Amino acid sequence: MSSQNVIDRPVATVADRDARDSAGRRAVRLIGRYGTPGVFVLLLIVFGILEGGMFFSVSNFVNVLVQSVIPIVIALGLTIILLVGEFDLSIGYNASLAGVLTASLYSGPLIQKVLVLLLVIAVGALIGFLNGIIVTKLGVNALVATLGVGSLVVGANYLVTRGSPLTLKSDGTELTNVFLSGIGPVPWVIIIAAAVAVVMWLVLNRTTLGLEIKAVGGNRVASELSGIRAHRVIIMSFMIGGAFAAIGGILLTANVGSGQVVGGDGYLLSSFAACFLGSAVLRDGEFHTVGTVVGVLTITIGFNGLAIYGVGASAQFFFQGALLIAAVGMSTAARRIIMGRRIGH
Amino acid sequence: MSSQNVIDRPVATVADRDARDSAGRRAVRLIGRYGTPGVFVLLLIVFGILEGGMFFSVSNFVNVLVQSVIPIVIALGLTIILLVGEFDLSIGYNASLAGVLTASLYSGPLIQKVLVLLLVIAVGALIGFLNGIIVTKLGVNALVATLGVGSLVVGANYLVTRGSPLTLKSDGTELTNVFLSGIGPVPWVIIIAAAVAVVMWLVLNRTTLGLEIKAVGGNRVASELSGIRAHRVIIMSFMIGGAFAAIGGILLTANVGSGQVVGGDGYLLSSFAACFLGSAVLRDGEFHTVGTVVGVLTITIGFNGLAIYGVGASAQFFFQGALLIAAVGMSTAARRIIMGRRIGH
Amino acid sequence: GDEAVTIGIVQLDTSTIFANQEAEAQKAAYEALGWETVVTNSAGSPATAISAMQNFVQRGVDAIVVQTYTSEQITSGLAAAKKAGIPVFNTAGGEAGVDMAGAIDINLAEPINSLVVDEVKSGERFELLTLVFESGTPCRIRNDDLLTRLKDYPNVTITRQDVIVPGAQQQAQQATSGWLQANPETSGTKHIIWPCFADPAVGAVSAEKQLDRGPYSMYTWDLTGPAIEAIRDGSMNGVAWLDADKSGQAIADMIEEYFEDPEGWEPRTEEGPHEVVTPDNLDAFLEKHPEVTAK
Amino acid sequence: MTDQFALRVTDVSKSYGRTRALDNLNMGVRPGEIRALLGANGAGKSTLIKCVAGIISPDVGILEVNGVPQTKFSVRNAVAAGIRVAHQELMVVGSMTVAENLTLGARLSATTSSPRQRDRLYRELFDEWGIPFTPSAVMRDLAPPIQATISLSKALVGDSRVLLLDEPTGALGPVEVEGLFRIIRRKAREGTAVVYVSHRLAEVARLCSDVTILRSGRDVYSGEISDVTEDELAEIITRDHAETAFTGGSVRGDAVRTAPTLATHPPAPSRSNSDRVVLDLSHLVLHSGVKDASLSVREGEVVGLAGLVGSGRSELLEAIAGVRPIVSGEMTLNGVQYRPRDPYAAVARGIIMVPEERAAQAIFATRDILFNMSTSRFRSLGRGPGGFFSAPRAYADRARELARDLGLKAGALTDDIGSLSGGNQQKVILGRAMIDGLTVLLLDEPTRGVDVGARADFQRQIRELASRGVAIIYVASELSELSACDRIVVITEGRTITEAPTGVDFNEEKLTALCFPRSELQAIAANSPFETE
Ligand SMILES: Nc1ncnc2c1ncn2[C@@H]1O[C@H](COP(=O)(O)OP(=O)(O)OP(=O)(O)O)[C@@H](O)[C@H]1O
Ligand SMILES: Nc1ncnc2c1ncn2[C@@H]1O[C@H](COP(=O)(O)OP(=O)(O)OP(=O)(O)O)[C@@H](O)[C@H]1O
Ligand SMILES: [Mg+2]
Ligand SMILES: [Mg+2]
Repeated sequence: MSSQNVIDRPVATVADRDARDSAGRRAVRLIGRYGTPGVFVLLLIVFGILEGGMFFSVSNFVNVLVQSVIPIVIALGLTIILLVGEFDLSIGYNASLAGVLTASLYSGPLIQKVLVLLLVIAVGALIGFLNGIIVTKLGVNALVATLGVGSLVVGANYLVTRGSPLTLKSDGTELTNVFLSGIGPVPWVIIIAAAVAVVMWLVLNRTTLGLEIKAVGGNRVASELSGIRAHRVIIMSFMIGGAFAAIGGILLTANVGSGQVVGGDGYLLSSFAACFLGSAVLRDGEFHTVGTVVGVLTITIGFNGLAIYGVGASAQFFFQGALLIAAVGMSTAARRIIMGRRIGH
Repeated sequence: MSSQNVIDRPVATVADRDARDSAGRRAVRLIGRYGTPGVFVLLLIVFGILEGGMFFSVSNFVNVLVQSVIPIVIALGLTIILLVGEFDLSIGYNASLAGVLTASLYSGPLIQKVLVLLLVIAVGALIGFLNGIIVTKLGVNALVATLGVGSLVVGANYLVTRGSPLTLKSDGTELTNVFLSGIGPVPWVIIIAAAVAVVMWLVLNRTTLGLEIKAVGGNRVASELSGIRAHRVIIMSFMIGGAFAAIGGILLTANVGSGQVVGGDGYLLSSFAACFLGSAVLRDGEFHTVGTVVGVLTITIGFNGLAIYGVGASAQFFFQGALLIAAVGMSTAARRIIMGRRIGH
Repeated sequence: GDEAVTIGIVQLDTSTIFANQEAEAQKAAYEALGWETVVTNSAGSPATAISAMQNFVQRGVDAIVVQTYTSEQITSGLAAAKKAGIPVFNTAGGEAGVDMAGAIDINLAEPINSLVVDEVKSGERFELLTLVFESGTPCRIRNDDLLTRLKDYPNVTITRQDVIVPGAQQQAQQATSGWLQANPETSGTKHIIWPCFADPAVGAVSAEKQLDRGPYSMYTWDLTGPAIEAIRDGSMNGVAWLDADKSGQAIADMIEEYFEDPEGWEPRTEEGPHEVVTPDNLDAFLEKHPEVTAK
Repeated sequence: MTDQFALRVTDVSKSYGRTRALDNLNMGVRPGEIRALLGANGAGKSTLIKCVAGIISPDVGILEVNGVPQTKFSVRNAVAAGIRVAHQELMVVGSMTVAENLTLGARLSATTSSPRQRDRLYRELFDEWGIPFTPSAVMRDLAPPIQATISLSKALVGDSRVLLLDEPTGALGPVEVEGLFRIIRRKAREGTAVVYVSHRLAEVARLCSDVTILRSGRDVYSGEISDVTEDELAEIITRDHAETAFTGGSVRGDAVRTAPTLATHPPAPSRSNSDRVVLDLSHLVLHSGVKDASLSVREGEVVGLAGLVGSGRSELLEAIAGVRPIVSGEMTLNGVQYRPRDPYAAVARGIIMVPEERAAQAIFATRDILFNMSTSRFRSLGRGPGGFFSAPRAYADRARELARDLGLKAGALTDDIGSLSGGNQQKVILGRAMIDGLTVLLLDEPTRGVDVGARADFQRQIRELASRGVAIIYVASELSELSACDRIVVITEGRTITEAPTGVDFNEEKLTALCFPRSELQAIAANSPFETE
């Protein structure tokens, strides 16, 4: 991959930056730049027409946001891992484990509860650390390493649960309340998610680590020759990603009121899709915070609309597939047209 | 990845080939080359000691081979896709669909049955074609593209089955017999699988396509500059992979005598694991036919041994995780030492 | 829907057989009453189920039917429905209670497990293999019920093997063949296989066939086409058949009854209409229910 | 020579977005002619070659081969028309064997389908070249130069009407170059029309009969090589360079006018007046490449490292930069023992390397100039404890200074690195290397693929750095470049054997001779295949 980028990317963006450019190309570029947002708006319009008030209501708006919270948190974690040029198949299992751990441990005096949450997040980070070590020190391909670690995590999960879901202790209500109560119509979770997103944005855009992550992801060797400790950076990224997955798992338990053995597994593919949808937002195929958030919202709105409209199960699968391919395809293809067919694509 | 290869190329394996190479380094290289086979033998010994005759019996030997057949076929398909430098999340769903299609259509005069099987395989290839087109022409990342297509496939599956398994028609016995009868103690499926493996080996090692697949996977730009039509090669690879998944699905139905709605889904991760285990066989981290077969056998033997021993779910997960990390990690780490270079990995 | 009554069904997933059949049956029943139906597939994830319920609340359905999930799995979903004053019914999720207006129990643990007890009463030595998908509520309920029933039968050695979805079938196949290798034919010892739903059952049967062992007694759920064949050739001895149509009708009736007088409503749980099909009653059963093979 | 053109390009234009890579270009090559195609980085040479090769199609223009207009542009058609191309990029697949790689090339040099005959052709070619032919070797196990020759051989094998070579000698050493020239001359005699792209004017003067010079896509000069001197060529190539000097425009890109300082400096012919040894290596041995290297660099000294390609120069630099572990031997930095665990440790001590492969090892292709210049000082300029927070403004200010000092030719710091020519990209990399407390600068082939104009600038920068007291080790395969060094150390087969005279006494032939292992010298004398280790 990267070897191709080395050849195409630069010029691509030269072309992209182009000011004195034909209207047609500019149109295409708009599609390229705004593929995902385009689909996003499109969905709003379509569902708006089909479902009117049902869809366009404050409550449904809040509803969509609430449903986006968990995927946003997990997808943001994955974003940083993708940015550093790696991949993580274990985040879903990681979230599941965090969920059951929370359910089994969260109780007692407030201080203890806080410690429990911190512990759970630490475990998530630890899993990330394990991934990072295996990827950097052993040099195992990230897909295999994280698949392996993921497998260990599932094993641990089974040790904790024997496979049956764990109910949150009776005194765990304030955890479930982050979903049920809040400021006015806005549940706490939305505020939490917003905070998490801001933190991630700051990490990526206002800290040296963020720059180093982009550097390592951009050209591993060049970054190391610049004196950046790529191994550390990669391990850090995996740890942050793991911690975010754990937070997602905690929220999952808060949402469901119990720790589900496989509760978080499903988030792997969806956050992954969200990240790529996001990479088609504004910047040219680069992963970033805003993009990921938009990506998640696009997916959630799509499913929310479908659910409200009430299409059959098979239709839901079709829509999901189409949505993914359309949004990502539109922007990548458009970008391709701008650059003209080239070697390496 | 490739950007790193670009770096490693000159020196790494020059040392590798150096005749006047220290015994220590040669030992390390052996480990690198024989990571998975080593684990494989280790398993045989351990289970042999623990379970003796139960494990080391002709019947169990055949049994293990039979259980390996379907994963081998599917994993071989994935191997070719990995070799060309892409990935396919849809093979599992592809196999499931093929299974239910077979169950619902396989009956009537022999000629019709043959046509049905060909049709099912064609459908599998078609799904691969769809993946290939979206990846090459739309330029969508393979993981996203195949995730989307996979979702479409599930939808189709659900249309066919409405979610309930389909029984093989009463005249479908010769299909089920490929598992139950054969030459002496050797069921037909084993022979079929062997044939499939040979075909794959020939395709990869004795045809121009095979060469082009390796070329595109190894250095996309160079191969396109050499006049190879990378798009075609990639699409072909996806089609072959899809066709193999379909064959796997057919065998699945033959095995259980009915088309299970999600029967094939589970094979995605396991074949993926098998391919990477295989990449730690003999060749330095490359995917190849023999390796994939060994990879599948290693996993199957492991699970078979554990099942005989009667350990719980968690132990099985731990086993799979450890297996992956150990086998692949061993060989990559070894290669790293030999490379004598500290950066780029 | 405005004046037309709309029911939102949260389907467990699209791969669990009884979930599909039961959802279909419900739809039919509601349509018969001139009601609308909206189905969402929760893909086995409680969080998705909750989202689905919240979406139904947004749509303003008149009642929600949740498959399988127990009330503690979908707390905030139930809360959302409660706020909107929408009754939530449940099939296969255990007892109805404070936040569940009503439930049809279609797990059918008792009818099958009692058959197992009948067989092991004889006092001979038994090797029993349970293939359990613990995270699936029906499986868990069935397995817990079995264990309590077999507590006082020391002559039964239980080997538990877990399976997960997807891949339950091949896992069951591997687990079963391993178990068969580990427990060879020995006089005086009988084998029983107890898969908690259709997929592992199918896997177990093919493992038996592969090793040319048995067929041993096998008790399981979900009367599918393959299962009928298995009963006929003796590789299954007792399979629970949920009368999906009747149970769909039952939940419909329950909801209709609720609408007549929401205030005076008392939460209640009914057992799903079912039959246990054995080699002996198979033909008679098929006589009585031609629709089973028609499907 | 016939008047019939073997290859004729008429009014060909090609644009990438705004970039006009080719602009109404005209060129004709006759059979038996070896035409040099020269031009600054980004002039359009490779684009033209890709057009002729059928890899990209021009927007407008006519392309004739032996008077036959090529209508449908495709690699296959080009090959069918007898066109053979060696591209700038290395055309090999590392994971495959040499034989497999050559089979891939087969469709490009489609002279024969029978493997045996192909094998024979290649053997003959490599014999003529004087290089051992090892079909069974896995490509990535071979040294870079060997790989390059195999990549080239695909275009050279068999017959051809038109032969296009895009910077073929970039990765080759003297031996390989000599052999290559032999082959090219032979093919020309056989009536092949050759187009030869290079930035090495000395080579061009030796090899080529005619010359065409491109500037921003236009042909600005055509004629016989004998009519122009090297200096004239250089002058035409660099005249009013397409790009405008970097004007210290703010990060946002609005141009602020400030005169470039350093770029206008005359080359400072300094001899370092300090005798303080900064870096000293004694009997260094590495796992591969370096077998016994000793050398020391003084403050403000530029030490040239001369050696054949594959002699282990990169390895030596990499060991100093902390990239490679040391098997045995000693390194001292300012008198204290120095054994970097990784490049980070080296950079922390002010030792940094400008690597050989710009695209693969130095460029962040998707990022802008600012980012590319700053990666080495993210933390050192960062704010907060341990430079935790990034300091965009500080980065920008520093980058602007450096850009000015280096005479970087670019619009704004926010422009994409890919919009720069090779030479200016290299200046950005140099700017990155100019970290605070820079003590030792390691330059590996810093001018590879960089045009003559940019080279001159670049050499001035190096001098300036030295005059500030930085110790510099300079590796260049084009030995003539080393003439400006204070000292030249010769390394052969991983062993530093001797020093060579510089400055006025510099003699390229002598130096070249010194670089060869004795065995190889004899081999060359006998002009028969020789052994490489
Ligand atoms: N694939 C591409 N997309 C967009 N622009 C390109 C592409 N390839 C080259 N260009 C632009 O076209 C112009 C000519 O590029 P080309 O590679 O032909 O120059 P060159 O003469 O080969 O330079 P060098 O001597 O450095 O190889 C440059 O401005 C370059 O940025
Ligand atoms: N003919 C050869 N065959 C195989 N390996 C070789 C050959 N020549 C050199 N090598 C190996 O290649 C490596 C040196 O390549 P490298 O290019 O880094 O050296 P260099 O002197 O820096 O030349 P370059 O100008 O290419 O950088 C060493 O490991 C050396 O052992
Ligand atoms: Mg060029
Ligand atoms: Mg070098």
